Formats: sequence, C-alpha cells, structure tokens
Amino acid sequence: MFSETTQPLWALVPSLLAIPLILATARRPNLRETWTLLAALSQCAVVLSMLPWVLEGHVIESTLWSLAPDINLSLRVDPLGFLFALVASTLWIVTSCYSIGYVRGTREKHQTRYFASFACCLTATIGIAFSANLLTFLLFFELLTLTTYPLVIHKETKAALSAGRKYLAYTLPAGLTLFGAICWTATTAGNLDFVAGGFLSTKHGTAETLQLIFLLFMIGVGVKAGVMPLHSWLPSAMAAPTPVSALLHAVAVVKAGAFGVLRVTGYVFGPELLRDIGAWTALAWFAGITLTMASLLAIRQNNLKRRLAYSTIAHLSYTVLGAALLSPWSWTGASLHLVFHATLKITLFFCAGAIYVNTHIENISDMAGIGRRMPVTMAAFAVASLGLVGFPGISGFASKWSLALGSLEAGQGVFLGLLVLSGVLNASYFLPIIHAAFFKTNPAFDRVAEASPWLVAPLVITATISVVWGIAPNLGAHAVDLAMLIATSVTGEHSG
Amino acid sequence: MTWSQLPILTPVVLLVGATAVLLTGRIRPSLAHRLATATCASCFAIAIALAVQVHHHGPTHYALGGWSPPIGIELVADTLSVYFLLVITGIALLVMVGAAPAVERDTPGRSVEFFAISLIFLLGLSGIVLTGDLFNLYVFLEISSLSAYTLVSSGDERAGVAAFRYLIVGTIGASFYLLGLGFLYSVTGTLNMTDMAMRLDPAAIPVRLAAVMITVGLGLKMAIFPMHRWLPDAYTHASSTATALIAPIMTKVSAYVLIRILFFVFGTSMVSIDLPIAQAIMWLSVAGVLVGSTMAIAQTDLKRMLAYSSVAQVAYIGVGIGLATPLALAGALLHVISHATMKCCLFLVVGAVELQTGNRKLSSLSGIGRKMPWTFAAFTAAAVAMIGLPPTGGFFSKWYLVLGGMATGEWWVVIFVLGASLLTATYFFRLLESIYTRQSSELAPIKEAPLAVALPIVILGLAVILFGLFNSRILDLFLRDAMPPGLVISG
Amino acid sequence: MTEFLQPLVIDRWAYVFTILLLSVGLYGLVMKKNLIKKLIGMNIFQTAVILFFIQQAYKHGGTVPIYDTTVGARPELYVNPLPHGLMLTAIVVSVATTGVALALLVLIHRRYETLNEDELLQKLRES
Amino acid sequence: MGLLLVAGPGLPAFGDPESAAAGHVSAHFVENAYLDSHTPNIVTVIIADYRGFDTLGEVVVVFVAGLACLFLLRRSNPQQTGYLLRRTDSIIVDLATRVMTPIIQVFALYVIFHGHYSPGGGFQGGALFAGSILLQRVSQGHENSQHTFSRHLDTPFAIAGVLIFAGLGVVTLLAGGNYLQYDQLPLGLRLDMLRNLGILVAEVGVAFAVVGTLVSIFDDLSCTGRGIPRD
Repeated sequence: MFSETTQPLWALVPSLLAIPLILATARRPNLRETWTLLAALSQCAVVLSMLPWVLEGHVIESTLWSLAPDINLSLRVDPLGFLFALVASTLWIVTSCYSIGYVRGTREKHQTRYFASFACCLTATIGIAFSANLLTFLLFFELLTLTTYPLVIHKETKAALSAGRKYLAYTLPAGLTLFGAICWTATTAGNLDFVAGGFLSTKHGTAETLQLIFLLFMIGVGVKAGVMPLHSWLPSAMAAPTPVSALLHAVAVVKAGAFGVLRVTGYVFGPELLRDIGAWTALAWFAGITLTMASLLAIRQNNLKRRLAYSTIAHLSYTVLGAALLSPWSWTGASLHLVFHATLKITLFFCAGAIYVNTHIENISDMAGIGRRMPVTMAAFAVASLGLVGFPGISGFASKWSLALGSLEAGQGVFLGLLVLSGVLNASYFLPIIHAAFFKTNPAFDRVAEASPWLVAPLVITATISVVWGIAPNLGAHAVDLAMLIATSVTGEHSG
Repeated sequence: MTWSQLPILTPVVLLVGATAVLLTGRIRPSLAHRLATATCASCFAIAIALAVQVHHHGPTHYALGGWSPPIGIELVADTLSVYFLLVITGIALLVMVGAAPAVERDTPGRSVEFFAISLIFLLGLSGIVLTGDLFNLYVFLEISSLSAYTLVSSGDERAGVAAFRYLIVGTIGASFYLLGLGFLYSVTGTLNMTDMAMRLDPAAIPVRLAAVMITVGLGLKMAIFPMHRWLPDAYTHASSTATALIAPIMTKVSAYVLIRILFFVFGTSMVSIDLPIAQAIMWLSVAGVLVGSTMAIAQTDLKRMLAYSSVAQVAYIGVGIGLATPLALAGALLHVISHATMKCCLFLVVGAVELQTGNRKLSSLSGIGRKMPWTFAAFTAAAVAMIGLPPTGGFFSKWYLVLGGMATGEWWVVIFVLGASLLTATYFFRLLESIYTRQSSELAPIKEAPLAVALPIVILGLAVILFGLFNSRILDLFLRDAMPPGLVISG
Repeated sequence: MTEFLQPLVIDRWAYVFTILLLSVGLYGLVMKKNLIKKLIGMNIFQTAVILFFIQQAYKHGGTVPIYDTTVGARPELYVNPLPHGLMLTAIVVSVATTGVALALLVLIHRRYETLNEDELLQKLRES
Repeated sequence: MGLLLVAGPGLPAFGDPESAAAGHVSAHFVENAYLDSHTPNIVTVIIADYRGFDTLGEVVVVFVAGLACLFLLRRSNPQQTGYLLRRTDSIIVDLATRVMTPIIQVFALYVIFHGHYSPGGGFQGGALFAGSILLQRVSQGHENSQHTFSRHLDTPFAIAGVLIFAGLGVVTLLAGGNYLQYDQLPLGLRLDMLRNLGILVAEVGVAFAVVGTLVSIFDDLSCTGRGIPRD
C-alpha cells in the first residue's frame, strides 16, 4: 500500500481529502483550520519520504488509468518534480499558519471557501510537479487556473473582480495555446511522456514547425511564469489577500509556470533540439530583457506588494534564463533559484502582510520608521531582500552564483552582465525600504507592536531557512544534490 | 420471450406506458408522474441489458413480424444505436425523476397529457436509433417531432409561435428526407439500410442528389447553421421540463441519423471524397460554433443563452462528423454524451431556479450560488465542461476533435474550435462571477431545491466530470465498435 | 436540345409535375404572410413528395395491386404496391401534422387575434 | 428545383415496368402476398403485415396528434369548456344529414372489413366513420350530437385503438414469436389464415384510433378552450 509506486498518489491525497472536510466543518473554524494544518503536514511528510529514493536516482512511476489512447493519467517523481513538490508542500505548512493568523486578523469573509480553494491549489500544484506526461500536466495546470480564480477574487471588491477577469483573460488563452501545442505534439510525435533530455527530435518536423510548437508552448506556460510581455496579470492579481499572493504568486502559480518552462525545455524538446532549431537564444533574450525591465519597473512601484510582484517577475526570469542557457551549471542554478527564491519571496510577502494587518499600510512611502516598532518582521524582510540581491551568506547567492557560472559555461557573458545589473537594481529597490524602515522615525507608529505570533513565526522560520541555506545550501532538502541530478539528467553532462 | 426480444421492448414499454399514464391519469393524476418515471427507469434498464448483450454477442438484428429484411422491417441494435439509446433513456430518467413540481406549475391540470406525450417523444427517439429501415425511421422521426412540437408549445405566452415555426421547419426537413429517400428507393428498390448500402451506386446522380437532400433535411432538424433559427425560440419559450427533455437529446438523435446514413448507407468515401458533403457540414458547423457562441454572449435570458450555446455545441458534433476521421468522429460521439449531460444539467438548474425564484433573468441570479449550493456546484461543473476545461467530458471531446482536425490538416477548424471556447468562457465566467460573488437582498428567503429536483442535477454534475476522467472507458466500450466501416481508432 | 428533352420530357414528363408542386409549396411557405397559407404551402410540399412516390409506382399496363386469379402473381402486371403502402402512412403523418399545426394556429389566434406574420411579430415585440 | 431537373435523367423512366423499384422487394410482395396471408389486396398486406410496424407507428402519430390538440386546446375541467357549433336551422341540411349518416357509417364499416379484398382499410374506413360523426356535429350542433358519439369517448377510442394494435403484437410476443408475427397467434389455424386474421385485427385497431383521434381533434378545434384569456 505504501510501496514506492503508490507514494506519488499518497502525496495528492491529503490536500484532496482536506477539501470535503474543510467544507463540511465550515461552521467550526478551529476544526476547519486543524484539517488544513494536518493536510499540510502529512503532505509534506509524504513528499519528504520519497527523498531517499530520488537521491538514489530512482524515478518513481505510477499510472492510474488511461485518459486517451496511448496516454495515461500517470504520475512520475523525478528530481525536478520532487524539488518543486517539496518546496510547495513545505511552504504550504508555514503559509497555512500564516493564513490562519491573517484571515482572522483581517476578519476576511468566506474563510471556508478560502481554505478549500487553497487545498485545491495545493493538489493541483503537487499534481503539476508529479505529472508524467503533457496531458496530465495540462490537466493539473488548468485545474490550478480554475482553483486560483476564487482566491484572486476573494475580496469581491471591484478591483478584485477586475483582477480576476484579467487573470482569466491571460491564463485561459494561455491554456488553450498549451492545449493546441500539446495536441500538435501528440499528432507529430504520438507520445507525450516526459523524458529527461527531451523526446522530440528533428525527425518530427521541420525546424519551422518545431519552432512554432516551441513558441506555442512558451506562450502557454510563459503566461503563468510572467515572462514579459505576458506578465501584466501578476501585479493586478496582488489584489488578493497577502497569504494568497505569498503562496500562489510567489510559489505555486508562477513557479508552476517556471516549472513548466523547465519541463518543456528540458523534458520535451531537450538541449540538442533547442540548439538545432536555435530557439534557446530567443527564450534567453526574452528572459534577460524581462529580468532587467521588471527590476526597473519595480523601482517605480510605491505599493509594496506590487513592487514585490515585479521583483517576482524578474526572479522567475532567472529560472527561465537558466533553463534557456542549456548548460549544466545554468540548469543547476535554475533549479536552485526555484527553491531559494520561493523561500525568500514568501518571507517578503509575509512581512508585507504582517505590516498590513497591523497598520493597514500598503505603500512604501508610509513605512518609514516601521522597523523600530516591528523589528523582527523588518529584520526578516531585510534578510530576505538581501538574499534576493544576492548577498553572500543568504540562499539567493548560491543560485545566482551557479547561474553566473552557467552563463559563462554557455559562452554567453552578456547574460552574466545582465545578472549583475539586475542584482544592482534589486539592491536599489530593496535597500531604500530597509533604510527608511530602520533609520527614520514616524510618530504615527507609536502604538504599533509586532503582529500576532501566528504571523511572525512563519516569516521568522522562512528567513532562518534562507540564512541556513545561505551557509549550507545542501542542508536538509539536499537542494544542491537534487539540482545537480536534474542538470546532469537533462544536459547529460556533469556540472562542476 | 427470450433475450433476442430485447430490441423491441423499449418502444413497446414506452407505448404501453404512455397509454397507462393516460388511463390512470383519469383516475388518479398523481399516479401519472410515478408511472412515467417507472417507465423511463425500466427503459433504462432494458437499454443497459441491450448494451451488455450487444457488447458480448455483437449487433442484434430483430425481424419484425418474422419477415426477414429486406421484405420486412428490422430493428438493428449495434453499438452505435445502443450508445445513443443509453443516452436517451438515461437523460429521460433523470429529467423525469424531478419533473413533477415544475410540470404541475407550467401546465396546471394537464400534467397527465404532458407525461404521456413525453413518453411518446422518447418512443420516437428510441425507435429512430433502433430501426434499420429508412422509411420506418421517417415514421419515428415524425412521432418524435410531433410530440416535440407539442412539448415546446407547453411553455409561456410565446411558446405557441415558437412551436409553430419549429413545426414548419421540422416538417420541411422531414419532407426533404422523404424526398431523398424517394430518390434512393427509385434506384435501389429497397428501404433496408444494409440492403441499400449494398445496392446503391455512389456515382448515380439520384443517389448523390438524395445525399444532399437528406443532409439538408436532417441539417434542419439538427439546427446546423444557417438552419438553426428555430432552435433558440423553441428552447427559450418551452417549459423548463420540456426544454430539459428535448434540448439534450433531440438534436443529438438527428446527428445520429446523419452519421448512420452518411457513413453507414452512403459510405465514408462517397460523402467525403466523391461529394464535398462532409466538408460542407464541417464549415457550416464551424460557422455555427462561432455564431452560436457570439449570440450567446449577447443574451440576457438564461434559457436563451443556453439555447444559443446549444447551437454552438451541436455544431461541435457537426464539426466532428464533417472531419470524417476516426478521432474526430469519436470526439463527436463523446461530445454527444458529454453535451447531453451538461446541457441537461444546466437546463434542469434553470428549471430549479424558476421553481424557487419564479424568474430566470441573468440579473436575478446574482448571489444565488450560496442559496442553492448543491445545485450550483453541479451548474459550475457543467459550465466548466461547456468551456471545455479539464477534467470534464467537454475537454476530451474537444481533445479528440482537435486531434482529428490536425490529422487532416484542417488548421483553421482547429483554430476556430479553440477560439470559440474562449467565447464560451466569456459568458459562462461572467455568469459564475455574478452567481457566486454579487449579493442581492430579495434572494434572502430562497432555499435549496427539493431533493427530487436537486438529486438528478447533482448526479449529472458528477457524471460530467466522470465522463471526462474515464472517457477512454467510453471509448473502448462503445466508440471503437461504433465506428463506421472503414474508420478505425488507432491505439 | 432533344437529347436533353427526350429523357426528361418524353420519358419522365410526370416528374415535372412533382417539381412544379414542390416549387408551389415552397413558394407558399416562403412568400405568404398568412400562417394558414404557409401551412397550406407546407401541405402542398408534402403532397408533392407523396405524388413523387406514387409516380414511381406506376407501370404502363399495370393494374391495381389486388391479386387477381386471372392475372396471376406476375409483378410486371400490377403497379408497384409498396409505394402505395408507404404513402398511406405518409398521408396519415401529414394529416396528423396538419392537425397539430391547426391546433397551434387556433391557440395563436386566440392569444394574439391575428394570423398575419407581420402583425404577429409586431405584437410579440410589444408584449 | 434545378437540381431535380438535373436528376431527372438518372431516375427510372416513368411507368417503366423494369425499373429497379418495380423489381427486388415489391416483386416479392406481389408474388407472395396472397400465399402468405390469403389476402388479395397486396397493399393491405404490406401495410398491415409486411410493414406492420410502420402502421403501428402511423397509429401512434395519429394518437399523439390527437393528444396534442387535447393538450393544447382543451381546458383542464370540462365545465369551463364551451362549444361553438349550434344546431342548424335549415331543414334540408338537417334532413340530408339524418339520411346520409347511417349510409356513410355502413359504408365505412364495409371499407374497414372489406379492406382485404378491395381498396380500403382501417384508415380510410375510420376517416369515413369519423366524417359521419363530424357531419352530425356540424348539422345537429355539439350538444345534440353527443348522443351519437360523446366527446368523452374520443380519447378512450384512440387509446383502445392503440392498445388493440400494440396488444396484438404483445400477444404474438408472448406466444413466442417476434413482435407482430401474426402466424404465432395461438389459435391453431393455417398460417395464412392467422395472418389474415391478424391483418383484420390490426385494421380494426387503426380504425378505432383514427375515429377517436379525428373526432377529438375536431372537438378541440371547435371548442372555446384554453388561451382566451390565458388560464
């Protein structure tokens, strides 16, 4: 029952099971939240239990039933999927604690719907991480779109509703493009199972055809990954409650997009083919431009969450860039950034949320002096932002470092330049906040104190994790080993 | 009485049921509904038994009056017809279960006749899918049409006009069919489908003309663009029960006849290679998809919106028929069952809403999702299926359609089909948004629909999803064997 | 010209009437504003189809399809009985359709006091 | 219509005894009808035996049409329903109908029961019979003509007709034959005589259904029923 092959299924069960329980216990909030926490914990446990197998290099396959001729609904745990699932499920725990504190702190309406959709999203995310072929991937990908929508419009204000419409207006067409791309792949290749190093090859069509398919794929997953010019839903979606932004727009949704890019480049097309049809340069340049532009735009944002959103867009492009460069180190960096950026960015969102719950302030210009009243929160904020800047000793450094190596390895020094530039830009839009927060004073905050432990504990935890990983990146989750496994399996060469 | 008698049982049971409903209705009107439901249930059971038999022993031929074809009329229960028979009887059963209150409200004092006529309507449809004789098919076509006109006229003020328009169009369609049949008979001298398929010569002019006429006639009944004008009025003004009964299966059965005659009698090569009939159907259907979806966006009346989306969704089936490749046809057949389920679910929800609120304007629905959670959970599932998002049946029928389209290199069809689902998304998400988010005060006293009404809706909502997840089961159990000669689903 | 007319007019002159009737029926259906007249057009259309079948049944030198011991069971001497049988059914069907159509018209007339299409649409727009 | 002109040459020549339609199935009918069911009128044999199922369908069509009119036009409770036809005050019409009605009805019965041997059968006879009743309705007015044929009888008549025909089929089913397989009737006659009998029963069923339906349609059309004002 708990054999190796059934494990991926069990990873889906907790969050799936939580949905009806949450709905059933709508009347009794404490019990309801207990279900959420239990589900999060057990899910994380199930995922972690697979770590040894994955580290040994096993690829766990389990097929449920046939979806269409020659295509099964099947799950597959390889290093990349595992890494993503691990991040999502771990961060779900902290986010659930945080959400409980948050929704009670702000007395949100429809909390049941909120937690239920949250569980749905997690199911979808884990499904995306573990899907073994494109059709299964598409299934969970669209499911994620659907289940995120209620969270985006959660506040039911005009802004929230229009944000929701914008979200659908971007993601549904993207889903259709992905659908078309997958159908096309099915007709040309007759097979949709992910293979490390890609299953498409030049014999499946002319270079132009393959480039077109690749373009469709990139539009399909790129929207969620916020690659410019398909990014503009992301800042608007910040109308959602902060925990939603935190998990879904720093971890689940956007990361699902980035993850999709990795899957398509590494497991559908593969380095050789992408080199042959020359599609990788285009993708790399898109990513490079995005990470610069987004950082520039971030500077102009006064609303903290919007600034974080643009920084998210920028940092997702790190992953996309790493995927596009196709070299072992760049892939290592991409995979690592998937993990590290998640922890760092979620910390930042937690801080923003904590500040909002206490003071209802969203604009950076009003935050001067907040650091003196909420030292822990702002300390965590400082740590996380420094991490994103790429400050040595915090986790972000490791991933950026290997990305830099990767760009050199790929013989593309120009991207190294872009990375450095965006690091500088990161500094220029994060450091002022910290400076103002600590070294200015604002009498308005005299009666402000730290937020409730439900809110503070999670952000402290994530910040600590980032620091620990900054010193020993491989600790606990073996992130580096996994990243190297991924890079090796995809590019076929060893990194470093 | 042996298992070999199964094919005839469905029509006979329905006929006897109808008369029984009338007779008992004169004494105890309350019995009528129970009796009708029981009849539908037994028909569903018979259909299942027949399906099992066909699955194990292959097609069943039944010679009426003991006269072997082509002398007499024969019923042929092969996989295709059994598939449709299951859809018809299943939908009918689910509609009947909760029909009592709505019918009593819409047609006070006449519910007995209503149930009798709906049973005869089902008799006509089941006869159509079972018969193996082209003229007999015409008779059953008229039985179902006549009762359909009557059911449609059972609605609001304008129902009469809508029904009359429907009657004129339907009769012309049937006459065209009969004329085409006349041509076929004049050159083959037979009326039996299999016999005719052997005897007709695809090159002969009358045969080709007959193909065109029959296609036009059935196109009218199937509401293929531009012959769809009767449908929105008919579905909008008919009483909610009548719509829920007619909308899911009537047009599907016309599609069945089209498939049966084009692919089984004329043969795939004739309709897709010698003549551009299939292509014509395909392009008209593509136009229908676009027009139907666009019109649906503009509607303010829930039923009318659903009616226009029916035009679009039936056109999907037309696209599948037109592409005439195995996968596309499988998509069309899969869409038959999935669209029947979702559209039936949606119309039943409309009926439940009318029952609880006495109103069906889109504006009046805001916030109702919280008042009737179960009903609208099912509604949401069905809506998602209409848009064609996974993991519902709608998604997979679209999947096969697109695969089929790509296989034949019909890129524009693929693009239009995909684009149309965006239009669908536009009006359904607008609807869902207002259903779940807006608050409105006058909804306060509204309760969830009674169990008998809500249960079928929920069942249908679940079915929509299950048909998606387990579509390959449907594919293996039915669609592979239901393929016309010469078309084989690979894999 | 003749080689076109020969098969059409000399051998198949009867079908021309079918065609004429069909056109008359369609004309009535499309052109007439009065719903009753539309209905009549529909009936003419159906009758044309029925006539078409009956024409096929006709044989030169054929007698009524009632078995006659003096003639014996020789198919070529009786007109084709099958279309007659079919058309009996078809006629009944068209009668039934007409009945329902009339009922609908009565209903419409009771409700809107008119059977003229334009006035009807007018009243529908108002209501 | 141009299409039809094009199709012309493809059709068999008018009155051509060798046409495809004349051969094949219909030839078989002509050759075997009498032997199979001891009935000279080949058309009758075809509609009531070879293609009996069609005729059953036809009966159902008629039946549903009558039901439709009843459903559409008649008020739920008869008390509200008034009838438009009054007794005529012209003696000639009155007398004529009094004389004609019985003759028509006798002839109708003849048409029904002699349908085996001469043109005619259930539908024609039923229509005639119904005609005679309608004649009464028109001349004597609704109320006075009720004693010849009450309006409460029409639906039961139609139902009876359907049940006679459908029931005949059920009997053959129970007797172990196929549906409408008359030669399985458990009466121990020669096969062709059994079929002969079956045809007769079928025709009677048709007649009942037609009489009931036509009269009911007439009554419904001529009553002041639903619709004004909408109830």
